[in-house]
Amino acid sequence: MTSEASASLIQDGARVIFQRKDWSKEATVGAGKSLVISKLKIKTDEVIGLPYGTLVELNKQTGKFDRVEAVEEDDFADIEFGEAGGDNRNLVDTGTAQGLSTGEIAELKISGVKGMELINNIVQNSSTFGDRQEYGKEKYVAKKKEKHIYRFRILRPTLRLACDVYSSMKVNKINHIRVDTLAIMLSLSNIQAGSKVLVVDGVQGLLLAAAMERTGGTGKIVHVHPGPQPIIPAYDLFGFPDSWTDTIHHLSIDNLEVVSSHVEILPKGEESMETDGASSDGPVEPPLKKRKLNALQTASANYMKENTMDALIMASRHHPKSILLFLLPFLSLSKNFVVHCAYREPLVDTFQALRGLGSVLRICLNDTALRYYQVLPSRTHPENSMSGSGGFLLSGTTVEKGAAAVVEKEQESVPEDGKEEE
Amino acid sequence: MTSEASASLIQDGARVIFQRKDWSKEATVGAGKSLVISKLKIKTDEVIGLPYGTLVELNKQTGKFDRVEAVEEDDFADIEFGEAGGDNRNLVDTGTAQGLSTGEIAELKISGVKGMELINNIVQNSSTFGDRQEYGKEKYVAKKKEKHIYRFRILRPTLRLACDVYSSMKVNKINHIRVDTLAIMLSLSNIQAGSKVLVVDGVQGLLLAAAMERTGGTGKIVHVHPGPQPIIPAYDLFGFPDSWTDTIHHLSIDNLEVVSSHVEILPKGEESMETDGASSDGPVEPPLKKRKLNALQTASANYMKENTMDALIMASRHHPKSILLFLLPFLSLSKNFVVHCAYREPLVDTFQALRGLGSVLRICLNDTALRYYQVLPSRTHPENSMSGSGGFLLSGTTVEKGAAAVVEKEQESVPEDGKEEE
Amino acid sequence: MSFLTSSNHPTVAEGDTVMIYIDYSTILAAQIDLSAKQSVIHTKKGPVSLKNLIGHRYGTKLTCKSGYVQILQPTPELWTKTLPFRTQILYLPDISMIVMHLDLKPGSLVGESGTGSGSLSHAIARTVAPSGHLYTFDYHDVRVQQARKEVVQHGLEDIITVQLADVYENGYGTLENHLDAVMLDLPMPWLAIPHAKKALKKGGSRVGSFSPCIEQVQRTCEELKKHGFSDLVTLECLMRPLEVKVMNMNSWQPPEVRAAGVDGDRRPKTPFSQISFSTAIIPKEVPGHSGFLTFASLF
Amino acid sequence: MSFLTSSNHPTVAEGDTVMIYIDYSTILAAQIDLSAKQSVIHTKKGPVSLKNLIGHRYGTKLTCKSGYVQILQPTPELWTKTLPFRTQILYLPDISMIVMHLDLKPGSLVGESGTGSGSLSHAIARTVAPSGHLYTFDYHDVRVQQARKEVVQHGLEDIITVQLADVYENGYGTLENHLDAVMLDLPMPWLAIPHAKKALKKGGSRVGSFSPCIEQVQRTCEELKKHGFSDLVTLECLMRPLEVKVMNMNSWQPPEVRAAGVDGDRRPKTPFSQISFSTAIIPKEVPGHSGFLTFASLF
Repeated sequence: MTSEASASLIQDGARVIFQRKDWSKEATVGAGKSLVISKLKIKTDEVIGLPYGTLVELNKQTGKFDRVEAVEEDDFADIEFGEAGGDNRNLVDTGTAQGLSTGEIAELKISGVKGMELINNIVQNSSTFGDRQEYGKEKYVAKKKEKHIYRFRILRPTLRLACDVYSSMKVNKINHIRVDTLAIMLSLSNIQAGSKVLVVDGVQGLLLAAAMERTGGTGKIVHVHPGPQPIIPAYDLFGFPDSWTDTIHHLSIDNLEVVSSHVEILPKGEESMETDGASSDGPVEPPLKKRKLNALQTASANYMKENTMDALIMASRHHPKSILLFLLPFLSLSKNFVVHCAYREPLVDTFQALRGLGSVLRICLNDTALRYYQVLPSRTHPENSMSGSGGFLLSGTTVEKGAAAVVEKEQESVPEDGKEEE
Repeated sequence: MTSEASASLIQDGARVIFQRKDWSKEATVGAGKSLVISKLKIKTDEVIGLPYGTLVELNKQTGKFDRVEAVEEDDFADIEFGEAGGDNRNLVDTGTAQGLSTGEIAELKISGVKGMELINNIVQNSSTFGDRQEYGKEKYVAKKKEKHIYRFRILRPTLRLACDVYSSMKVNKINHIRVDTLAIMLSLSNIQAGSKVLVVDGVQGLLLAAAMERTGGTGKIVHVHPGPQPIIPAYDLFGFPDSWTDTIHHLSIDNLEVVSSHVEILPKGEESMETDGASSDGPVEPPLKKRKLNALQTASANYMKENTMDALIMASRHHPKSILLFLLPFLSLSKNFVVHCAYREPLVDTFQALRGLGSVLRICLNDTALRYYQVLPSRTHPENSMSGSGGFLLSGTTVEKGAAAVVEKEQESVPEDGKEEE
Repeated sequence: MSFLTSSNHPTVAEGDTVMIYIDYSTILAAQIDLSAKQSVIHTKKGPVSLKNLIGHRYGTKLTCKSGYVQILQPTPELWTKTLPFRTQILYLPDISMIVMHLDLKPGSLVGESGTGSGSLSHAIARTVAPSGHLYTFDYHDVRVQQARKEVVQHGLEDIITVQLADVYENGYGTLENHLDAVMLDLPMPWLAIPHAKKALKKGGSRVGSFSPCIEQVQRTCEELKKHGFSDLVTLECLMRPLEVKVMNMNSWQPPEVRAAGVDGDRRPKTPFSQISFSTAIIPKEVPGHSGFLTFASLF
Repeated sequence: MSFLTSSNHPTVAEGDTVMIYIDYSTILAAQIDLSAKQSVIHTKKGPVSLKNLIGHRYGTKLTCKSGYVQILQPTPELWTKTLPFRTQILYLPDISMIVMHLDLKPGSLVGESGTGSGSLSHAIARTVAPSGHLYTFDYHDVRVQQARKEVVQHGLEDIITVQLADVYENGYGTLENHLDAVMLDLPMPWLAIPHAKKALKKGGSRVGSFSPCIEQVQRTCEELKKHGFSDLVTLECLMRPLEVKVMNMNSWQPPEVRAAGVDGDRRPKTPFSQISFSTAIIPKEVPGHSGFLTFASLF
């Protein structure tokens, strides 16, 4: 976050987040760019020059944003909640308690009444609101708010906000990764400025964005993508500088095998010749193959062949076992990997495969739980619904396989070696 | 709970629960009976004639119980907790903060100092206690209490207390059934006075006890037990009247197949002859077999052959699928079954098998979570550790298989039938 | 038929409450009443004439215009899913824990306030019948009238007494040293605690309270201690439904596996094979909180 | 070696902090210091001479008297497992959420109070390095001295400044409109909020607070609102380890299966077969609560 004044104003071309409680949306700011909110297409260029953090409310009459002043979520000046334990003894929910008809509400909306005002109007006209128990009142207001308020705060993208964008509507696209699972992945993988990170990302580029945010363009990222082309809208929503983006090597999973030492890469254009080596009687040695690749894929593959990586993070719809086993040798020693999966069974499989390797330590399978609270005077309680699962995490640390390189002197004096094959 | 005065006093021969916070133990009261608490064997006859609910404390010097007055858990008169947010700024945990040595504490104990007194003593002598943050203080006191206090309340057995008895020390013996999973099983199975209940109990008789508690000796229970003999200490700890116990038919799972219509039961003593029917080309019809059984097992098997049941509850170490599929036809229509398993995979298997049957409705697999709270002035929070799992529950309702028995008149007039084979 | 009857393959009779299972998410309750004008229930599977069901076994199928529905015996759990909401109601996990933690069984004498929509009342009645009794109190006249009507329709009139009363002010009427357990589901449970104490037997009776907010729990616990209740415990119980599904995942095949590919000497066209597994999926959104349950004993 | 170095197959050098992995439940941290008298660590696998490790790659095995140990590079997560406790410390799930919710990244300027055992400080330093900075404050002199020593040992002296100060009274020293984020892990966080506000940049900076008790959270939220912080969120994050196991269960065989038994015409002696499956078991007891995390923005 720079402290320059100009940087705190929204620039033409900026990627921003329109944040509402429990619901956020990304957008590009600029001429010709727009944002769709409940079927209304709103031009985004009018927010250029506003400071980040500005609150706006969609005026459904004009189809434009109005600037509004900050109002605390629970400041419904005209709504008497009273203390927890309000009396509902006179309430009968007949389904007809709402004083304003749907038509009347629509009229209010069309006449340009602002969200909060509208809610207060509805509440004032509800014949039962005063009788409702606190709990019922909250739910009532929340329902009304959800329906009628289109108030947003315009923010710079962060990982936290990117998770918000995906968490409600598009969570299946990111395999149910949740803000807490992503946070833990970034801790366990020890990604930091300067890290060389191997990212297998089948989750819209969210992991790629996370690796980039935490390396700040100072590291190297090899991005293995599940399709022929990288599809990374979650990465794009950050609007990272081009110089940072240049630190990424993209490699399609379809070409992943070329990084194996048994495959020779041919620049595209030369003739591809598959040679199937005759299998001998001894331990099966995979045959040397040749694969043609375009220049970018060749560069990515060669980078992997020539470097060892500092961290591996992975989340995709592919079964993780074979990919992880194949990629582990590309990590340096004493480095960490973290694999996310929406289901536990594939990670149980993978766990069992790792246990036998001898080259992985601290193999852990974890589940996480995330619970939000409403904290309001006399009305504090956990939120009434919660995310069922943020997926499961399998993590571990690479170590040298095979015999010990160092022996305590007291025992035997063995020449220092430490140079077994990786 | 009867309201006669004598019934509120502990009788010779009574089954009681010695309840401590988070830790309870069952015992039989009477001459020659004893209870083992931290390697001390304490005679139980001295509590005869005390009212239920009496608080006693084990005097480790005399090896006997002393009656004590009720003291609220958090009434440590001499311990200054202060409000949450006490200051720990001067605290350094050096590991040597405890003022009394282990030897001194042992001395205090031997000199007969009572638990609370002892803790206050330790606390007064701890050089860091006053500096500890609220959180640390609580943990400190809890640790001390756990170690030094042997205070119990003597109670009548209830299902809730039976769960307490098993929950801490012997939870693996009851397959990790938790008070909430047992509670939900009893709701979903709709067991009530007069119910005929089929109980498959590989959990020390806990389900059997639950079925008995909720039928109150007015129903019938068929108890399928996993070994040759019923092992039901959790049932025994209730001390149900003999007349109630007579409503149980025990049947070993080893003999379960005899309730099949393809098996003929021979009273023991007659010669057993296994006849293997020649298998025909048509749909495989299992051969009629003969099995000899003792009188009790014969009675149990015949009861099942002659009756349909109102509810089925099951928890054992056996894979539930084959047993459940075999037993379902013994339930009446529109009745409920609930199966508990410590693992989810066997219930997933069973779920899939049920889905294809056509004779089971509302098949549900559920997981439960149970969380306890510390509620104290300014120190309210969820408990710092919780049970990981109470197991999984698979439930459903039996319905008629096959074509509809009733057709809406408006459609066609079909003779009322409703008598398909069960 | 009554909620309490237990007989082999019972059949639908005049006066019964029947549960009509439409589909996984829809179950309807209906009263078989030949004198009623409205004897047809309209469902998404088509109309169901209630008269038509009489004499048929519970658990039977009924063919309708579009598919079929199934007729189930009423249980407190099904009633909870179908009852006409008059207030926020209690659901299965909390109800089950209440019945368990109040040590209820046949013969128990229980007080409940408020009656609300009667969701808990039915579960209590099932457990304490036939020799026990539930005295349930509500301040609200319409709710009391409705609950009384349902108690009769469901054959529970010997088990449940519904009373119109303000327990904050007037407590549990004439009940004194009489109840084995009292359950409070009130906005201000602390106001009812002295009254509950009076109505409860001494020597091990139980009290329970359900509150959505932690501040209510704090005041309730304080008041319980003040009035000499002991062994306080506060808990939350949640149930999560799991969806059983068969999943398919692509499994990338490393070069050595593909080199030894199945189709002769040719490398398979796709580097993927399929792995299939059964799993139990936790839904995207699950219940996160209903309320806190507090229980205590009175000796 | 520094906690921050990233190089291929680095080797152990004089001055490094190394992590010695003994077994699943035991990891030790050790400082490679040739000048120190005490250069042998005693483990249950036998003694480990630290000098002996120099020049060997991290990730290597060391054969000891009884078995072997493994030498790992230090990370904030390993440090959290091995650090000398001076206070109740923060663990992985909460630390991860704090770093995420404070929007930390390379370059962030962060305030922390109190320093405590420095568990969180290391994770913050890793994330904000090399261009960011952590100003961490503690009231307690001994803790400050110890933290300063560790900061130097761990090569973090350019990233972390440890200051002795009472933030309740004196706030964040001379820092004004300077910080991108402030984290409060204090018994009375509400007292530090006005000071945090002063130290934070306006226009979207973040504040976080960790408290075990809900009453602390309530006061903190009130105070945050009073001082104009917005977008408050309070949450709990828990992590449960799962044990991967292969289970065997007896499967009872119904009569028709046994009649068609495999061993000729004879019925098998036992009515059971074995079913084996892999599963992930939740341990009997799991973390139930560490604390509540509250976050808010300052615009």
